[in-house]
Amino acid sequence: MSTSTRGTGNGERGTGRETLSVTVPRSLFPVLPSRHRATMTVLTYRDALNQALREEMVRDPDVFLMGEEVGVYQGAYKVSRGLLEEFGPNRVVDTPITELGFAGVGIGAAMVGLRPIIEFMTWNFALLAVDQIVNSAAKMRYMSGGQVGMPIVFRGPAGAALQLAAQHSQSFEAMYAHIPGLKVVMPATPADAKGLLKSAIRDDDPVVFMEGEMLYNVKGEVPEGEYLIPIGSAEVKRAGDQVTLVCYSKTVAQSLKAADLLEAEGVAAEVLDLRTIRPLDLETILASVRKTHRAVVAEEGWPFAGAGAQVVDEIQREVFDELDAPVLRVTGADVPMPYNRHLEKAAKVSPEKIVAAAKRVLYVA
Amino acid sequence: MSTSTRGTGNGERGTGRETLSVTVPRSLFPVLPSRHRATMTVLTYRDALNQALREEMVRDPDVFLMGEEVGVYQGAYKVSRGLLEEFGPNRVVDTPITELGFAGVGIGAAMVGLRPIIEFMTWNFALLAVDQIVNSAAKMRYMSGGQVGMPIVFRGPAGAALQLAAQHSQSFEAMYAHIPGLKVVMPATPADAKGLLKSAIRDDDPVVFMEGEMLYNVKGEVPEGEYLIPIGSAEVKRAGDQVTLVCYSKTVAQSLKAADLLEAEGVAAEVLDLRTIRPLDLETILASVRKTHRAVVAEEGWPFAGAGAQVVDEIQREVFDELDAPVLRVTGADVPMPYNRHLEKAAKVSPEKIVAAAKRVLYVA
Amino acid sequence: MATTKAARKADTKTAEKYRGYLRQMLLIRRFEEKAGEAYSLGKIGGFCHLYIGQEAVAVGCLSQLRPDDYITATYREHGHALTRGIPARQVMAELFGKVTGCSGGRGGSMHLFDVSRGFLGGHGIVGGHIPLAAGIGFAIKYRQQDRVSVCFFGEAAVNNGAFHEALNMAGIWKLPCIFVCENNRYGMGTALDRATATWNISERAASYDMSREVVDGQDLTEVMAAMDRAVVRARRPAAPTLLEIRTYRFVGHSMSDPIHGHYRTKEEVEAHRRRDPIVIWGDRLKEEGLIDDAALHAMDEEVKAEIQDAYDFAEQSPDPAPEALYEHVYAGNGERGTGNGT
Amino acid sequence: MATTKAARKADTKTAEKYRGYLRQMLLIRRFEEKAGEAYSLGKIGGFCHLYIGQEAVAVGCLSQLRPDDYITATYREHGHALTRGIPARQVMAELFGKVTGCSGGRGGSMHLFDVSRGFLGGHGIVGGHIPLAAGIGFAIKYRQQDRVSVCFFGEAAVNNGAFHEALNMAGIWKLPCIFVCENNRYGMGTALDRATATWNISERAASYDMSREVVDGQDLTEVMAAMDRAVVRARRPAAPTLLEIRTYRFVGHSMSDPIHGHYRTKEEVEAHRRRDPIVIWGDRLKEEGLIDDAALHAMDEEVKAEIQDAYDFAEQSPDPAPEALYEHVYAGNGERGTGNGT
Ligand SMILES: Cc1ncc(C[n+]2csc(CCOP(=O)(O)OP(=O)(O)O)c2C)c(N)n1
Ligand SMILES: Cc1ncc(C[n+]2csc(CCOP(=O)(O)OP(=O)(O)O)c2C)c(N)n1
Ligand SMILES: [Mg+2]
Ligand SMILES: [Mg+2]
Repeated sequence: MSTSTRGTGNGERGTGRETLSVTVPRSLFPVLPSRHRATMTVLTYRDALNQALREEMVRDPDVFLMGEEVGVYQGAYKVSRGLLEEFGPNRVVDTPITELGFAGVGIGAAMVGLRPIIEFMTWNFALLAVDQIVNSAAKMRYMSGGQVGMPIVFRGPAGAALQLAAQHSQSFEAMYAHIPGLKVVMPATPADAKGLLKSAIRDDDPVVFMEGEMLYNVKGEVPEGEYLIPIGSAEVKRAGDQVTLVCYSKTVAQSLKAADLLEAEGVAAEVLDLRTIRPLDLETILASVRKTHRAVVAEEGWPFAGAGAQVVDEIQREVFDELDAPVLRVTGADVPMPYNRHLEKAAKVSPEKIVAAAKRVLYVA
Repeated sequence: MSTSTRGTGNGERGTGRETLSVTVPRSLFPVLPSRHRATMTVLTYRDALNQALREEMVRDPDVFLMGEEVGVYQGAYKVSRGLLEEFGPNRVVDTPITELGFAGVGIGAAMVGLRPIIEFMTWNFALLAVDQIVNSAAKMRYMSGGQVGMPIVFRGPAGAALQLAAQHSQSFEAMYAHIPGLKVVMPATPADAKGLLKSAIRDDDPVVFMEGEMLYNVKGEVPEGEYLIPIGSAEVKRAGDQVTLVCYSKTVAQSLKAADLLEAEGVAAEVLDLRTIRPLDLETILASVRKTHRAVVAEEGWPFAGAGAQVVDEIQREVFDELDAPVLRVTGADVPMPYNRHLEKAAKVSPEKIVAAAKRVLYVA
Repeated sequence: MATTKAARKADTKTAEKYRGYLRQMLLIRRFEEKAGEAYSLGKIGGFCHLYIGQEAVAVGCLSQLRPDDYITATYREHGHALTRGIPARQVMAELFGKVTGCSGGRGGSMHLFDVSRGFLGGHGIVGGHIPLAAGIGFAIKYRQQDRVSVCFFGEAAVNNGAFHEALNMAGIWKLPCIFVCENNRYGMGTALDRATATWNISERAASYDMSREVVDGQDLTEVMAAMDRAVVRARRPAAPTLLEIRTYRFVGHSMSDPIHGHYRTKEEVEAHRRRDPIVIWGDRLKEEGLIDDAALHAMDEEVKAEIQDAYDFAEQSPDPAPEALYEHVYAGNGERGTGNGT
Repeated sequence: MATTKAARKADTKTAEKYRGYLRQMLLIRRFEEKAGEAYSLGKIGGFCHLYIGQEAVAVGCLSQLRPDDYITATYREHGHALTRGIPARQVMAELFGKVTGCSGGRGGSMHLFDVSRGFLGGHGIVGGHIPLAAGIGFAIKYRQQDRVSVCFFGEAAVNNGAFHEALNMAGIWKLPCIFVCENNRYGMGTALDRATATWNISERAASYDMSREVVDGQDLTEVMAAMDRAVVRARRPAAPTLLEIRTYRFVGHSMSDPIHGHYRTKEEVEAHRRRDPIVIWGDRLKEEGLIDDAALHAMDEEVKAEIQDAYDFAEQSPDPAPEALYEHVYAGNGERGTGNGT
């Protein structure tokens, strides 16, 4: 199949680390999914994930899915729909509400070579499992002197949906991306969701895979069959040369909208979707900023030491002399999420806020 | 007592938030502890903390200390030495090894107005309690519409000591500072340890108080009796006008050493101790950088989205045109901590690494 | 004779009380029905977990408490909040996210708070509030009070480490806590026996040196009696109790979950609906001549009117001002109450 | 007669085995003594938790396993590692942080690993490895193998949520796990009864529908017998067991903790030292004529020589190369083994 040569590299066993150093030629990354020559189907983000899970479970009998309500209930967000019926209860395992415990069970299974996919109903609840993810999964290979691999994926929806209030609306990618030993992936489109989840499952390192709760119903073209996107590769989702809008997950659509709005005002914005937070695709980021000389980073989470702060740090360090303005950030408000719908809206990133930041770095506002 | 008027403000009940906006006159912050006019005693950092605990427990019967080995054992690092004998087992409470549980017990007690001090034997183990700290403590006031306050301190040693390997050598301040609703304090000297712990205990918000495991034996002059340092105030520990070394906790001594080395090469470095990570004392940081036009941020933790990334973000945004070079960071190596002593040393921040970074921003290397 | 008169007066008082419990259960039922309706109309957002079928648990347990006791609960806490006396207006307004809500519109359905009534949330992390309840119990003991800390949670929470750690500490320290496990047989779509190694949850109390009881949660009388015993144990000198109260939720887990389907059959739900706690208690009152159909009908009408009023109030109440976004993140920044009650 | 000869041969084999256990216990004892010495000399850094007094637990339990079974343990795992067959040289070198150590010098005392022997750490977070052991049991079941996952932990870990969550899952799913609680009565300075609501830890197994036993951990015979029963239960069809093995640590919690002081008296320690597992087993062998003083002495000398050799080896081994710092953070970056055994 024509896409089968695309974006392997990192997805194959034993080559995980290479994404940190290997330079992937830009030409391997189509700017728009529609340029793929594989057969395309329009799928929701949810179904693209479901397809990735199914394909990988067919491909490798060591892959199994475990978490709350993934089986009988068909997934709290229906991402695992049909999998219990297809693969049976040994490979689609419903758990008690014990995030710490079943994260640890997955890690233990990975220690002896299975390839678990641990679903957190949402990443908010994974706070209970942070010890296992950070102290066990991220450390195992290193502290065993390279003897014990950790081919595990932790996945589930991240960020705010609608009016779920303070405990259910959080974005924790910065927390996990802070940790050496982990990779952090956050796809924004159905095609990326499929291609990246497949790579994550084949990766030999622990991957924190954060889905957008509000993205599950988003539709897009998805290549059928084997389709792998290397972990650690950003993608320019829209080309432009006056300002770079760095974004990921939910802020990608918002940035694309912002680019439309900016275009209407005569500004050509480049929309750069990080797709992977750790390892960062610095080369792609810097190439864009070298062209535009201005950047805005948009992320859903809180400002203090968010993933965007790292992006800013890297940009100002690496291309200081190329910058015509400080890099600005658009983030979620620095408050616990309020329930009230108007307050919630005010707390969230919006295309308008991105436009405003872009104008500031362009000194047109 | 002459120091009793110094640095109140935030320490008093009900005024916590003010540190986020109130501007504290610089003159309130003596550059060197020896300039205090209060009676001084030379104490270790450990004993300064012990004194703060004792004084606050005498002052307010609602204050109690809870954690593993704080009582009978006199504290794993002896910070609570003598307190069980003085205050009895109701106020110095040994717990089972249940970080999630006793953090929650403290939060529950704070919900009804007690002022718990929860000791984590080290912050590595607090990963088990992240859910309670983030989902309960940091959210309670907000999600109850301001009804339920959260006057609690979580404290314990942070960062690496010597050869404790991957699971016992971690710095998590970035993780907590990311969370609105929390304050994060990291004193570097005995005097700061006392003055900040007292303020933290009197604060009406949850304070993450991180001590340096390697600092406990450090000695310094400490004002006797009432001595409060407002949360949210940085301090220039050494004045200089050619480069600002932003640091906190263990990197303060390293930065002072680096400043000595730089001085020998004719460079006047300003050493700026953040003391509080959240809220950041931005004004003091910017004032320094406006003077020096160059900055290096040194932190013990990992680079990706560390607290230093936020400092860089703020500096480049607020004083972009004042900067003569990109802001550089010196951090712990981006690896789990190895056990071997040489590897460990290579992984850690050192004065030499800070000097090297300073020279780069000065374009002298 | 004076004695007879006093006895009759006591009876009247008891009758009044008993009818009051019926009214409380009805209030919950009608409130929840209305909330479901409002949710479908988009007036309530987020998650909304109804309490229909479990009313006797909240009403029976809270009937045994004093005003100065403390309560913590899950996201399925509308019933507990109403029973504790938070006006339906304030609860409904909170569900609508309005500034007049009991949490000022910030918390919503899952985070109802009223410090003045010792109602300390409304928590969304399964098991997460159990240590908080132990901590409240710790504070009671610390202050040498004779209050009680009551914690409501679902049966799925007993598998969580937070439950284990909290009950162990309550057991060692003999805290004045009552842990009320509302065993409605399902945690979302997971049946008890698929998630819990032991079928008899109350037996886990043995691990914590704690008294325990299994209670029929559809029968208000049973709930009140068991809770009475637990409260006696919890007031000084304190000892904790684990109550496993067996009940059933007549509706879906939350508004997005159908009543039956993947994880339970229509037949099962209908069989359980036949043991409606309101009907059981209403019939008892009728049998004992404490109420008749007309009075019952009148009570229902009154309750419905109260709920309609709450609905109107919620709808007409204003949203929080935009500046409210940054209030209450930290202290000294727009408190509305006195902060923590003591 | 052929039968007698076979019987005698079997006896000789058994005798050999029994003497082997004695040697293993002695090896641990001498290793730990040497490690303590090396620590005082600054050759070993970090934390170092000795196993002196508990030797019969590791030796008795591991004697019942097959080479393809899996083991996880705490930071107090030198004894388990040695008994499982990791050469003393490699264990000592790891304590010295040398590249020849069983974890390449990266793990140190708390993180001993040897995938080739199914020895999967050496974990530093109290309770943290119990879910891992359940996961290894899960993998065994997933692959329909008849292996066993054995997990060693201290009695203080049973209060932790990780223990509860893991045992509950092992109970529901009937995993081939043996949870060995080494109850040495103290978690650092905290006596069992100050941290655990129930004195009898094994009873907690009831919460998880799990078999349980209380075992005298100073008596190797008892440990072997109980472990044998547990292994039988764990091999197919699988059922988990919680073994509470009562023992005592004759030394401080770690090198910085005095043998007695704040939390236990000299008298208490001395009383327990009188039940030295090595002496008890040695005496039994002597009684049964399987060893005499001279042979015992010779064995001890041989063991000491082995330990001295390990020490010398460790000392002479090189440190990891500086580049090693960045190796093994991720896969494909300097693996030394095959990765996970299957
Ligand atoms: C730690 C955590 N994991 C998952 C969830 C999602 N969740 C919300 S309610 C629920 C089921 C809880 O069941 P139970 O405790 O029996 O209470 P019930 O809903 O039946 O009242 C789940 C899984 C959560 N809120 N918290
Ligand atoms: C979660 C966690 N909290 C605290 C510690 C510090 N700590 C290390 S060992 C220990 C005592 C453990 O006692 P026990 O489980 O009985 O094992 P033992 O040391 O007696 O073998 C403590 C508190 C830790 N390692 N992990
Ligand atoms: Mg339930
Ligand atoms: Mg112990």
